[in-house]
Amino acid sequence: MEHKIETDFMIINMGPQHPSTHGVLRLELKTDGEIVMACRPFLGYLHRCFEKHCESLDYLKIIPFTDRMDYLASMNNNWAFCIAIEKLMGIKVSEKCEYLRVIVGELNRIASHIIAFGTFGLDIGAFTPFLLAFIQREKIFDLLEEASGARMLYNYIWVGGVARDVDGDWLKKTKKFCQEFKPALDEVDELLSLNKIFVERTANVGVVTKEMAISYGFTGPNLRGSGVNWDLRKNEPYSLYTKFDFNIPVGAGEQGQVGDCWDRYIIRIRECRESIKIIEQALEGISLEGDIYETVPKNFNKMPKGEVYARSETPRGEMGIYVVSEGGKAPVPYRVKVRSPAFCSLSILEEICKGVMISDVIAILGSVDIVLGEVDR
Amino acid sequence: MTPEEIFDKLKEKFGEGKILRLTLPSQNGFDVCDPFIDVEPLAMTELADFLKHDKDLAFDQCCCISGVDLKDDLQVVYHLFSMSKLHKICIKATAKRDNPIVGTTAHTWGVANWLERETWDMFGIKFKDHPDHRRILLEEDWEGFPLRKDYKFPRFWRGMEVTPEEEEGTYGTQD
Amino acid sequence: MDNILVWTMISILVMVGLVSVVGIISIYLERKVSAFMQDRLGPMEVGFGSLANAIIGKKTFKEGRIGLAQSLADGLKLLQKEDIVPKGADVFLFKLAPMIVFGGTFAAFAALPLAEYFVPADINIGLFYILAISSFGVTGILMAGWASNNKWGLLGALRSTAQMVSYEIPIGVSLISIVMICGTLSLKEMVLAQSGWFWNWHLFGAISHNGAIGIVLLPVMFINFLIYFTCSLAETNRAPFDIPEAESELVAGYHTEYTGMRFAIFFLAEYGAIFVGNAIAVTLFLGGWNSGIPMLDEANIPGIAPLIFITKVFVLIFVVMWVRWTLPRLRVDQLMNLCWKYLIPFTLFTFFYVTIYKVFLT
Amino acid sequence: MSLDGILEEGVITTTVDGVLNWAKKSSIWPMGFGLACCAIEMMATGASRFDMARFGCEVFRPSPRQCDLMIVAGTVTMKMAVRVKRLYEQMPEPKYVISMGSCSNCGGPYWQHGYHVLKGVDRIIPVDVYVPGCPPRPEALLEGIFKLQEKINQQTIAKKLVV
Repeated sequence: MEHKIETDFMIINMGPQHPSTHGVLRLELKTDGEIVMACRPFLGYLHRCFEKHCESLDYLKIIPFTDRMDYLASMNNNWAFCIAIEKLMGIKVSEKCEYLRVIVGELNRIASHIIAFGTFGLDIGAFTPFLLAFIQREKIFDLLEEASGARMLYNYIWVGGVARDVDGDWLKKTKKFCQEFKPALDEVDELLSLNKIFVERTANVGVVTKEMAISYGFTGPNLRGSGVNWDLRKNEPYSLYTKFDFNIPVGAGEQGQVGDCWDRYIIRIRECRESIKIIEQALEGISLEGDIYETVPKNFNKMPKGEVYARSETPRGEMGIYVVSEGGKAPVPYRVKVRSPAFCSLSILEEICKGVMISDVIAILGSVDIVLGEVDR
Repeated sequence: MTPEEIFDKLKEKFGEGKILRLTLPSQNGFDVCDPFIDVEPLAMTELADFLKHDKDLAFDQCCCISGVDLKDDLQVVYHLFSMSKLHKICIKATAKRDNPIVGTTAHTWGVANWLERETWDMFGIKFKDHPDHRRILLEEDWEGFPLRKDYKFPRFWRGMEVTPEEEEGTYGTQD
Repeated sequence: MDNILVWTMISILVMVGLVSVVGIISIYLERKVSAFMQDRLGPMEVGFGSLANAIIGKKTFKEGRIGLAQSLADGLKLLQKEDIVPKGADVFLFKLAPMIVFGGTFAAFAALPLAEYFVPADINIGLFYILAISSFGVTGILMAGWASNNKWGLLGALRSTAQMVSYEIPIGVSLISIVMICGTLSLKEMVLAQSGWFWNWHLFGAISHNGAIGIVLLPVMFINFLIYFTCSLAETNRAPFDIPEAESELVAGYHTEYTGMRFAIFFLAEYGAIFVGNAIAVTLFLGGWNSGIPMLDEANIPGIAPLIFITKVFVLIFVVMWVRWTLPRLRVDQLMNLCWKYLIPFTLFTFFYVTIYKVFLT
Repeated sequence: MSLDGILEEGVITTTVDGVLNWAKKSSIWPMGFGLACCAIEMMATGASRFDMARFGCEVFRPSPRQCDLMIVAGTVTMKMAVRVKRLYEQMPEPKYVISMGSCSNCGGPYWQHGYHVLKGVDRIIPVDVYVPGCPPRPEALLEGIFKLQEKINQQTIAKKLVV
């Protein structure tokens, strides 16, 4: 006699309230026991209509809304938007402003990466690195608060300049922070990176090959984790990035295959070190002379008609801003489209979460480092 | 390759019926713009395939797909970049407003899948042969396409007030 | 005869007290230890001062400095919470599950030898009893996961069952080595065999049984102890083996749907299980109530033996917490691999080593 | 002699109230539930520098069944509002809600053109304490929790019995 045991797939709903979906993402997992057969992401739980707002507000008023898009890296978002508008209006920003932008941008990149690898550790189950890293993040917040007046959403980088000037004291504090940060980062690095369990959990998990990464629009640390040496700061330099000497860490599959979760994680740790290098060089190059409001346009009444696609490197990758301007006296953009790096990176989830275990889905999600504010906009 | 060369190559392959025209900066009434090529919307699928797999073009990266409401027409804008050849181009496919259909590129670039879904969600532009043609950001029962210029905010959605009573009709449309 | 009866009564009472206090102390310790590891302060403002203020209704005392009353407040609050039984749950099993988990854990307390005169139930198969009764809890966990009609709960319960059933094996085998050396299952006699200097502890071999030649067991016993400790982490669902209730994966695992006091009971049972697990480690490997220095034991200071025992257990519990706040979590298949591919072969090896020793060297 | 007179003035009830309220207010477990930008500040409040654990609000439970406090941290969109309501309903009594940040207070910057943003979380669930700011600083959230503690301290079992 033949016995047949029929098993059924289980549909598990992960999110929108779940500790490790990094906000309000919902994943519908079809599982066979612990093994995920299919994963369907559902977005839009934080869709805040950024693009609609852009069509109703004038150029300067949009900047605070870009803050709230990727709220972990507000400075870089401000910057990305300003680059697009400056390109549209043909504004060349003074060198002092550019230096300031580089410094705050890189500081914010570090703060963002801290959250990225901190929460990644949290997803894997290591609590302590997250909290240790948070202490450093608070120090960055102190610096940025002193420069801009706000703790998290800065509205600091304006079209044609920056909002507030800094003094020599601030530069000194920043320098001090750079020196203090290196040992602190090493501490987290030692605690987590080569931990046997951590490596077991992340190496060879969620492997994204070069071709897949490019096809699915991976950018930034995720793309570099897949072994592609590509960084807009080096390959399409904007601002002053040609002046600085820094390396681009690329994933090499040290613990497993190229493009696994561990690679994506270690890239972020290494990028923090490179960012510190850039800040230190910028602190030496900056001079406090000069007016920061020199090139800030008085009004937006004479916009050229046209369109611009400008991209820059935020901590999550290439942020592209596509602006269409009607020209003439309209001070509001006709259309703004944001190509958000996290949105594009997330689209791979459906593809690589087949046949992995539930715990791996968490690891993959953590390693891709999404910010839902930016995914849903 | 320069935009002109790309344009010529495409024209040679697909003919004038599908590849309409090339616009360079400060042409056709634009003060500032990236060079772009207007194409026939339904030709997008085969065009994308050619753009990616041709050895000289090799547009492996699809940076961005955006919808634009041109009032009379709806437009889909593709920003493409080639990481191996280091050149870029912008492709525009303009579709009629009453029945906007554009050929999908989701089979060519993985990322296009979601970007096109977003364009459908926001503009109501249909993508022919798209593998997963659903809304992405809004719920399925949401009415209208928010980023169209003539979109009127709903008063209620599932019993929740979307537009407060005192402000009904004042916002949501651009005049 | 009367004397023994009195002592048994007292020890039973003390054990009941211990049962209720262990959980509360462990939770408080956990919070403070985690805070210490993470550069925080932990509970501060909720001290007994604030409780006193609440009772008299005036702000007379200082609110608190190190938050000693924190766990008490948690418990009292959980008592006040609404008791929800989810729709579609199997009500009987849902309500029974916490009791089984709790009962299984705390029945094990009965056989713990706190001191020579302090064994509530001195049964001659003590070790066997504890192992049997403490693995009873897994039934409750499976019940909880199944009955709450929640997929996360069910997954957590299944993981937990697989984990506990597998880890029973290395635990059992590693403890059999000790049983072979001692020739008894009575916990009290095992501890008595380890009295005297600390090198008599089983952690350092079988010196107390066979004199200097027992030293050849030292490496094996060390391995045995490590394996037992690791497995007891897994048995009690602690990090890095806390996959049944992995917060970042399974929301809260098998107790996802439990509210208020029922949830608190799970929590208390978890800490109780940690206590029992480490208490066995102390009893079998670390000399139980013996201080390791004969003079101190012979001084007969009243009450010092249980104190030594509990201190040793809490030192081990500290290590458990230390591990939790340092290490990431394993994946479920890696956990099984660890058990079946490494721990069980190792324990079997030590088992044979001890057998050979027992046959040829004694 | 009415019943509520005894219950409200009695020494025993005030003491019992005091102790029960002390327990409730000293151990507020928030739900680990973040929506947007404010959630990051909520994390910062729980992390090393501000350390909410000092006041007993340490345990961020992932399951709504074990929480006392729901911190609505961030923009509540239409799509999410349904879920927020359900999460609130899943929490056991006594439960409290802190609305953190302008977005959940009233829609914040998304009031005017945000077709997908709920104009204030109090339209779907009752809110105990509003914390203004965009996003509020961690100190502000702590202050919000203190205000909630004051509110809890005024609760009494007597009223419940009478009503």
